Amino acid sequence: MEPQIKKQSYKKEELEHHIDIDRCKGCGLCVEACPKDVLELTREINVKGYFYARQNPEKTCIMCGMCVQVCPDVAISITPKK
Amino acid sequence: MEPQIKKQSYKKEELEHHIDIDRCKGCGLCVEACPKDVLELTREINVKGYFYARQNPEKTCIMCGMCVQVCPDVAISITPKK
Amino acid sequence: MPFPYTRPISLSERQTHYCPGCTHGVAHRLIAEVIDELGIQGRTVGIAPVGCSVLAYNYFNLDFQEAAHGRAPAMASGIKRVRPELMVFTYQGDGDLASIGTAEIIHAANRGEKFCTFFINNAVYGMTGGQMAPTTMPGQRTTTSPMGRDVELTGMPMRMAEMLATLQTPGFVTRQALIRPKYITKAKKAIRQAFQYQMENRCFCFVELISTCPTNWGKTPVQAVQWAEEVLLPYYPLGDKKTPEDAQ
Amino acid sequence: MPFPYTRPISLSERQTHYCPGCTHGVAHRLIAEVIDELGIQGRTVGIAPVGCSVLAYNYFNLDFQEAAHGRAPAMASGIKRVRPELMVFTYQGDGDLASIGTAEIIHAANRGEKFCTFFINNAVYGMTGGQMAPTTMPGQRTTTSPMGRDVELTGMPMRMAEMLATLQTPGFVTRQALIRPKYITKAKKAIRQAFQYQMENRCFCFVELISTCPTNWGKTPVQAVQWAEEVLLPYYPLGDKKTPEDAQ
Amino acid sequence: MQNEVMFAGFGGQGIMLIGKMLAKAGLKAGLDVAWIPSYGPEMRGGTAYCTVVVSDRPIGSPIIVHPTNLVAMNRPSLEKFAPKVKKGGCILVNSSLIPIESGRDDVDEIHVPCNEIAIASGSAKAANVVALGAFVARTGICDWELIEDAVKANFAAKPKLVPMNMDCLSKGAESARAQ
Amino acid sequence: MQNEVMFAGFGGQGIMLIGKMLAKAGLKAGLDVAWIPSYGPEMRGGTAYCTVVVSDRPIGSPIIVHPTNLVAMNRPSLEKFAPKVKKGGCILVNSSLIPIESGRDDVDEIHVPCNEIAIASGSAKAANVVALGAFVARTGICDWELIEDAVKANFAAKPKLVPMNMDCLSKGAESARAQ
Amino acid sequence: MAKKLMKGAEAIGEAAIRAGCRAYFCYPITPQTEVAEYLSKRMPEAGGVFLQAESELAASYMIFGAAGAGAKVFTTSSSPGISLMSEAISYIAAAELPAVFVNIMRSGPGLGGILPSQGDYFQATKGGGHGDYRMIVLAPATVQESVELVMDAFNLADKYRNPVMVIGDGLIGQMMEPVEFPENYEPSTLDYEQFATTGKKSRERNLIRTLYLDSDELEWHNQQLLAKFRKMEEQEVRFEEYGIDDDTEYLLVSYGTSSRVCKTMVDDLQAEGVKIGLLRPITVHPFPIDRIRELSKRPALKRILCVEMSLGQMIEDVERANQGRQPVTHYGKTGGVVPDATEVIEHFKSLI
Amino acid sequence: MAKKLMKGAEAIGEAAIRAGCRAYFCYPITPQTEVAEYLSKRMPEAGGVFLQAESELAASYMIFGAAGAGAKVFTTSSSPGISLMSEAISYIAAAELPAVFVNIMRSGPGLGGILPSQGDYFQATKGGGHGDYRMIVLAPATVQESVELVMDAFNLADKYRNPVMVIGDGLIGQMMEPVEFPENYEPSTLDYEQFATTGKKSRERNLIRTLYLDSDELEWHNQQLLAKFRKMEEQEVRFEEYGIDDDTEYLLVSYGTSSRVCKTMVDDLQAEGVKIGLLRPITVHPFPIDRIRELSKRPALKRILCVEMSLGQMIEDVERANQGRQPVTHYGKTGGVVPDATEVIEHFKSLI
Ligand SMILES: Cc1ncc(C[n+]2csc(CCOP(=O)(O)OP(=O)(O)O)c2C)c(N)n1
Ligand SMILES: Cc1ncc(C[n+]2csc(CCOP(=O)(O)OP(=O)(O)O)c2C)c(N)n1
Ligand code: SF4
Ligand code: SF4
Ligand code: SF4
Ligand code: SF4
Ligand code: SF4
Ligand code: SF4
Ligand SMILES: [Mg+2]
Ligand SMILES: [Mg+2]
Repeated sequence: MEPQIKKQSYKKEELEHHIDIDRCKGCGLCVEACPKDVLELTREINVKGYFYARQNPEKTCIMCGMCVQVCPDVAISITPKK
Repeated sequence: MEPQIKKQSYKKEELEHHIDIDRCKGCGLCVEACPKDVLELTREINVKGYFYARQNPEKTCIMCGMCVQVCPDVAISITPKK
Repeated sequence: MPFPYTRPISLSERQTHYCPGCTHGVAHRLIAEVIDELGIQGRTVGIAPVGCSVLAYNYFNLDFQEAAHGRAPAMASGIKRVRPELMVFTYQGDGDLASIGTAEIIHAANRGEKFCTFFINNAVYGMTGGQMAPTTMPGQRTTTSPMGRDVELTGMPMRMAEMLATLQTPGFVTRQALIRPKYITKAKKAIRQAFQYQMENRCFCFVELISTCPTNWGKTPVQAVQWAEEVLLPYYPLGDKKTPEDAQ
Repeated sequence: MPFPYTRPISLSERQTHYCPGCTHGVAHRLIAEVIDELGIQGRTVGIAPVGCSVLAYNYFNLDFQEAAHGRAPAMASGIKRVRPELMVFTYQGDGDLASIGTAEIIHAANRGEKFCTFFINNAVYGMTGGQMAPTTMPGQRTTTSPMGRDVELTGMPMRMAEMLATLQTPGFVTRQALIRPKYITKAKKAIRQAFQYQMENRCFCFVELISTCPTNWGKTPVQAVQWAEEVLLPYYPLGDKKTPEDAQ
Repeated sequence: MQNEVMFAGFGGQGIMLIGKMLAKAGLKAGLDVAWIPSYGPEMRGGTAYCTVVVSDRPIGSPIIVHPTNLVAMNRPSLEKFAPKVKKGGCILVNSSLIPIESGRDDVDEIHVPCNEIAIASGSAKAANVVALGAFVARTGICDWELIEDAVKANFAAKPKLVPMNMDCLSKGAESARAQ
Repeated sequence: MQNEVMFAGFGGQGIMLIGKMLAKAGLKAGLDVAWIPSYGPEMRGGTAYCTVVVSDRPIGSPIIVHPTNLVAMNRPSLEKFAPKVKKGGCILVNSSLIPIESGRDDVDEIHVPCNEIAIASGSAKAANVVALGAFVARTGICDWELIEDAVKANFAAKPKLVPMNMDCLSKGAESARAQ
Repeated sequence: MAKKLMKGAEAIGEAAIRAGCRAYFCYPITPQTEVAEYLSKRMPEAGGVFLQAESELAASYMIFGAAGAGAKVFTTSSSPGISLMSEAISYIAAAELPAVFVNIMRSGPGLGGILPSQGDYFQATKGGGHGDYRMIVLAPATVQESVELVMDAFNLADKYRNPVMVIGDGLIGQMMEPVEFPENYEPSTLDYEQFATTGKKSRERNLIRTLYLDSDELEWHNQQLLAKFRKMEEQEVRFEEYGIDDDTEYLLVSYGTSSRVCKTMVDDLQAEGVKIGLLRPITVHPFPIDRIRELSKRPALKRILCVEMSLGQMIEDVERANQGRQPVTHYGKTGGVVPDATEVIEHFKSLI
Repeated sequence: MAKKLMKGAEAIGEAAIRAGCRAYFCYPITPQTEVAEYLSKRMPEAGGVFLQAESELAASYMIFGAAGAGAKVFTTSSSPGISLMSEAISYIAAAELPAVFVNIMRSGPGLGGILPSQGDYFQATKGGGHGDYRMIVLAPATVQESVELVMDAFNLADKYRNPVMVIGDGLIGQMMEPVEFPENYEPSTLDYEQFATTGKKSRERNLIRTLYLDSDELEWHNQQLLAKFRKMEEQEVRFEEYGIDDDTEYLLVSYGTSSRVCKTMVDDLQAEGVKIGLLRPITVHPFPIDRIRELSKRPALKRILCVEMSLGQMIEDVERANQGRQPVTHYGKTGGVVPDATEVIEHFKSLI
C-alpha cells in the first residue's frame, strides 16, 4: 500500500488562516460561504487586477474551513501556527 | 390521409398457397413453423443451388400464414384462388 | 400484414444476397408491408447502413440513401430537418448502431429527431465475417473473441433499447424479435406504431429487432432461431421500453 | 481533505487561467487532495480534455496527457491497458464528454475500463464562448441557442450519469456538485471512492460534478452558484447511481 | 494615406468595441477599413487588443506590427506596444491605470485619466469611450460627427446609455484638446 | 517454369482450402508460390475462386488472367473461366455438378465425378479433395508425397478425418489416371 | 447596397443565406464559431435549418443526408474538425452531391493553436479523405472575397455535383472589413427530382449510394468522376496577377491572407525599383499550373518565392508548374502569426 | 527458419509481434480484418493487449494514449477507416509519439468497393490530417516485404518518434505467400521515462501534449518537426531498381502490387528487346525524387510511365522529380481489379 497522508487534530487557537492575495481572483465565493461573516472583498487590486478577499480583523474566524472548500483558486490555507 | 390497404376476409377454401421455388433458399424455417407439418424440404436443387421447400401433398394446409411470417425470402404467398 | 399474403409493393423484385435463414429478410418484409399499409411509399426515404444490409436499398422500392458505417442517424437527421414531410427511417445493424454509431444514435434520439430507426441486433458483425459486437453474449465465440466474449476484458452486452429509454426527450423505444410467428406479429405492430408516430410528427422511434446470423453463429437457420430464443431473448427482453405517452 | 488545509502537492504552483469563481478549480483541488491522501501521485496519469480545462495539465503535478476533443476515454483505455499499474483518470467537460465524446465514454464504461472519469458538467461549452451543450437546460440562452434552448428542436438535457448507470457492466457512477461546502465534501468522498475502486482494480468509475460557468452564464460567481443549486440540481439529482456492489 | 490604430488593454475594458466604433466611422467616411482582433482563450482576463486600419486606398496587408498610433488602456499594454509605434504617431495613455510614460520622445503622447472621467460621467465602464473621444479629437483621424454617429449607433438598442456615452466621448475630447 | 491453377466453385465447396494445400505442397517443393483469393461479400453463396501460382523463380505479378489450369467445381465457374485457360493447360471438370464440357479443344480436359466419389468415401464435403487428387495426379504439378503431406497437415487437428481425405485424394488420382 | 462592416465569420454565414442556402449543420470550434452563432439567429429568420450537431463527424453526415435529399447545405469548421469530416467528404464526392465546406484554418498539427494558419493546403487540395476524389478549393484573401467565393462555392457545388471547399485562415474568420452583398442574386438551381431522395411519388426511385461492388461499375463510376475533375481543371482555374509584366524578375506565389502581405511587398519593392509581381491563386485546386508554367518560361524571370503560413505545401504545386526552370523557395510561418511585409521583404532581399 | 505460407494480413500481425509490439487496437474492416482475427489469438499468447475498439476513431486514440504511455503500438485498417483516424494521426505526429498505422487500401471513394486499390496515396503521403506533419510511408510489394517493412516501421517510428504508415492494397492483405521472419531480431528500444506518462515517481512529470497557445513556442515546435521531416527525407528514401541501365529508354515508376505487374512487364518487354526498366519506390514518402530526377536527365531516356491503381496520384511526385524533361503519363485502374501485365504492355505499346 502507498503511504497515506495522516489527518491530525488541532485546536482552533493553534491554527492560522491565510489568504494568498495574489492567487485570489475576488470571486467572493468564500465571502458567501463563511458562516461567521469573517470574509470580505477589499477595494484593493492585486497583481492580476482583482479585488481580493481578506478577513475582517473585527470578526472571529472559527477555522471551519468552509472558505477553503469553496475557493476555486486554492488561495486560502489554514495551517498550524509556527 | 394516405390510402391504406384494406384487409379482406376469405375462407380457407378460397385461398391458394404458393412457394416461389426460385426465391427459396431452403432455410427450413417455414418447415419448422408450420403447425400442420405440411412443409418439407425437397432433395431437388433450384437455380441457386438450394434444396427448396414444398408442401407435402398428403397434408392439409390451413392457410394460417405462419410460414409466410417466418420466410425471410418472401418466397411464400397465399392468395385467393382465381 | 396485408391479407391475402402477397409480396409488398414497397419491396423490389430482387432476390436478396442474405444467407439462407437470415432474418434480415423478415425485417425487410415487415417494414415494406407497413409502408404499403400506411400508403406512404411515395414519401418514404430509407437509409441503409454498412453491414450485411448495405444493399437493402436494392430490396426496397423506395427512395434510399446509403450511409457510411454508423452514420445513418446523422444522415436521417439531415434529411428530416430539410424535408420534414418525408417519412424517414434508418435500418442499422448492431455493429453499425451500437458500436461505431453510438454517438449518432444517442444524439438523434435525444434531439427527438422525428424519424424511425430499425435496429437489427444479431449479436455479431455479420458482413465482415463474424467479429464481436457490443451486443455479443458473454462467452459467445466470434472471430475476434475466439475463446468466447470475456466480460472481464470487454464488458457486458449492451442493451441499446434500455439505454435510449433513459433519455428525457419523449420517444418510442421498443424491442421485438424477427423469429417465430408470435414475435414477428408483434414486431410488425411495433414497426407500424413507429411509422404512425412519425406521421403524427410525435417523436423519435426506435425499434430494436432481435435477429439471427446463422452463418456467423455457426448454426443452421433452425438452430439459430432456437439459440436466439433461448440465449438472446432472456438477456434482451422484448416489449416497449418507453412510449411518448410516458412523458405526459 | 488533508487537515490542516494546505495546497495539495499534486497541484502545481501555477495559477489557473479560469475565470473568477469558476469551479473547475474546486474539482482540481479535490482530485489533487485525494491523490495526495492515497499517496498515488507517483503512479497517477491524468488526461486533460479540450475545453476550458485543456490546460489542466499545467495545474496538476502529475504525468499527464492532453487528449483530442472528446477522446480522453479512448486514450485512457489505451494507457490503462498497456500499463494497468497506473492510476488513470480523465477530466472532461460536458461538450467534450456528452457531445463529441459520447461513443468513447459509453464504450469505455461498458468495457469496464479500470479508470476514473471526472465529468465537469457546467451546462455549456465554456472554452469556445458559451455555445449550447447537450446538458444545457431548457430555455437556457447560449450563443447558439440565442432564444433559449428549444426542447422541441434540440431535445432535453442529457443526464449522463443516469444513462451510464443503465449499462450492465459493473461500475461506480455518481453525481456530485462543486458548489457549497456540503456538496463539495461529498464530492471529495466520491472522488476518493472512485480512486479506491481503481486501486482495487474493481471497475470503471464515473463521477459527474455539477460545476459553474459564471462567464458564459452571464452571472456573478455567487449568482452562478445559486443558479446551479436552484436550476441544475433539481434536474441533475446528486447521489450514487450505481455501485459495483449493485452487480453482486 | 493609411492610418493604423492599436487599442490595447485588459479583457473586459471594451477594447474591441471602441476599435469597431472607429472602424465604422472610417467606413462612413468612405475609407477602406479593417478591424483585426486578437483572439484566443486569453480573451477573458489577459491582454486584449485590436488594430484598426483606415486607408484611402485598398488595404493590403492588414497585419500591422508597427502601428501609427496606440491607445493603451493598461500598463502591460503600454509597456508591450509603445516601442512599436511609428515615429510621429500618437500614443494615448490611460493615466487612471498607468502611472508611467511611454518613454518615447518621437511621438505625440497624451495622458487621459479615462476611468476617472468615466466615473464622473456616471459609469466606470465607459472609460473606453473616453479614450476614443480623446484619441479622435487629438488625431482628427475622422470627422467628429462620424465618431459621434458610431457611438450612438452602437448604443441604439439601449437608448438610455447614449447620453452618458456621448458625454464621455466629448469629455475625452476636451481632456485631449486641453493638453 | 511458372504454373498457374485456378480453383473455382460455389462458396462452401472448399475451393480456397484445396488451393492452400497445393500452395503448401509447392512451397515444400522449394518453389515460390502465391495463393490469391477472390474475396468479398459474395464469399458466402456466390462464386468463390482462388489462383495458385507455383514457379521455380520469384513470382512477378501474381495477377493471372489466363491461368495454365482450371479446376472447375460448378457450372458457372466452368462457363466463366474455361475460355481463359492457356492453350495446352489442363481443365478439370467436376462432372457431378457440371453436365457440360468446356468447349475447348486445345487443352487437356478431364471429367471427375468428385461429389459421387467423395460420397462413396464417406463425406460429400470432401469433393474438393477428390478434385485436388485428380488434378495433381493428372498434371504432376508437384510430387505426390507433398500433396499427401499437405492434406494430412491440414487435418492434423482432426486426425479422424485424415484417412477419409487421403482416400478421396487417391480416388481422385485414380479417376484422373483412368482417363 | 451600402457597404457594411462585418466579421469574416458572420459575412460567410450571410453569404450562404444570400446564395440560397437554407441548411447549416455545425459543431463549434475557434476561430469560426461566430458563423454558427450568427446563423443560430439568422437561419430561423430566413426560414432555414440551423442545427448544432454532436460532433463534426455527425455534422458532416447531416450535410450528406440533407444534400442527398435535395437541399443547399453547408458547414464550417476549423482544421481538426475538418479532419473529422474527411470520411464524409470522400463519401459526398463519391455520391456526387453538392455541398460546401468552409475551413477557417488554425495552426496545427494536433490541437496546435487557434491562430491563423495555412497548414491544411495539402488536406484540402490533395484530399484528406480516402480514394480518388478532388474538389474545387477556393481561397479568399479578404472578407469581401470570402462573401463572393462562398456564394460561388454553392454554384460550383451545384454545377459539378461535388463538394466545394473554401479555405480561409483564422484572420479571415475574425477580422472585420467592409462588405457588400450582390443585389438581385440568382442562386443556382438543380432539378432535385432527378437524383435526390425527395420521396419517389410515382417516378422511379432515386438512390444515393457510394458502394459499387462490381469492379466494372466502380471503374466506370471513377472514370465519370475523373471526367468531372478534368472539366474542373479546364474550366475553373482562377487567379489574380498583381504587378506582373514582361519584365518581372521575381515572382511571388501566395494565396489568402499571405497574399495580402505579398501585395504590400510588391508595392514597397516596386517603389524601390525591384521588378517583382504576385500571382495569387484563387482556386488552390485546380491550381493555376499552366499560368505559372508560362511565367516560369519568361526570359526575364529569375526566381519564384512561395509565401504561405505553413512549412511548405503549396510549393509542391509551384514546383510542378515551374519544372525546374527557376529557383523556387518557400517562406512560411507556422506559429499563428501572420508574417508582416517587412520581414518577408527582408527575407526576399537575403535571397537575391 | 523455414518459410511459411501466410496470408498477408496475418503475416502483418505476426511481424508486429516480432518487432516487439504488444498492443494492438483495431476496428474490423475488409480487406484486413484477418489482422485483428489473428491477433485476437496471438496477442494474448504473447502477453500483449488485443482490443477491438468501438470505432476507428477510438482505436486511433487508444493508440495515441498507449504510445504516450510508452508502448509499442499499432493499428490496421482500410481506406474509410483511415480517414476516420486522420485527426489522431495529426495529433500523434504533433505529440511526437511513435506508432504504426497499416492501411490495406480498398477502392474508393466513399464506401467504394472492397477490392485492391492504391487510391490513398495522397492521403498517406500528403497528410489526411490537418496541419504540417509528414510521416514515412512504406509500400511493400509482397507478403515477405510486408513483414520486413512492418518491422522496420516500428523502428522508424521509434527513431523519429513519429507515426509511420505502411500501405498495401487488398491483394497484399488477402494473398498468401511464403514468408520468413528474421531470427534473433532485436527490436528498437526507447527510454520511455524520458517522455512517456509512466507515472512520475520521483522524476519531473512527463507531459504529452499538442497545444501550443504561444505562437513563438508553436513556431519553435513546428521548426523542430520540420527538422525531423527533413532528416527523414535525407536518410530514409528507399527504392528498388529493376532492369534499369544507362541505355534505358522507358522508365516505369510503380509501387506495391502494381510494381509486380511492372516487373513482369519489364521481363516480357526486355525479352522483346525493349529498353525498359522499373523504379519502385519503397518509401512513397519520402519519395525518391532525387533518383528519378537523375534518371530523367539520362540522354537515353524517352518517357516515364507511372502505373498505379488510382486515377493518378503518385504521378504528381514523379512530375516534380522529372521537371518536364520527359513525357510522364499515368496508367491506372480504380475498380478494384489489379491490371495484368498484358494490358499494361498493350497500353505501353500504344504510347510509343
Ligand atoms: C468506417 C468503416 N469501418 C468499418 C467498416 C467495415 N464494416 C462493414 S460492415 C461492419 C459491421 C457490420 O455489422 P453490423 O452492423 O452488426 O451488421 P450485420 O452485418 O451484422 O447486419 C463493419 C465493421 C466500414 N465499412 N467502414
Ligand atoms: C475536434 C474539435 N472540435 C471542436 C473543438 C473546439 N472546442 C474546444 S473546447 C470545446 C467545448 C468545450 O466545452 P466543454 O467540454 O463543456 O468544456 P468547458 O469549457 O465547458 O469546461 C469545443 C467545441 C476542438 N478543439 N476540436
Ligand atoms: S475558516 Fe470558516 S470562519 Fe474562518 S474565514 Fe473561513 S469560512 Fe470563515
Ligand atoms: S474564494 Fe478564493 S478566489 Fe474567491 S474571493 Fe475567496 S479567496 Fe479569492
Ligand atoms: S399456411 Fe400454415 S398450414 Fe399452410 S403451409 Fe403455411 S404454415 Fe403450414
Ligand atoms: S422459409 Fe422461405 S426460404 Fe426458407 S425454406 Fe421456407 S420457403 Fe424456403
Ligand atoms: S452473414 Fe449473418 S447477418 Fe449477414 S446475411 Fe449472412 S446470416 Fe445474415
Ligand atoms: S469560461 Fe466558464 S468554464 Fe471556462 S474558465 Fe470561465 S467560468 Fe470556467
Ligand atoms: Mg450485426
Ligand atoms: Mg462545459
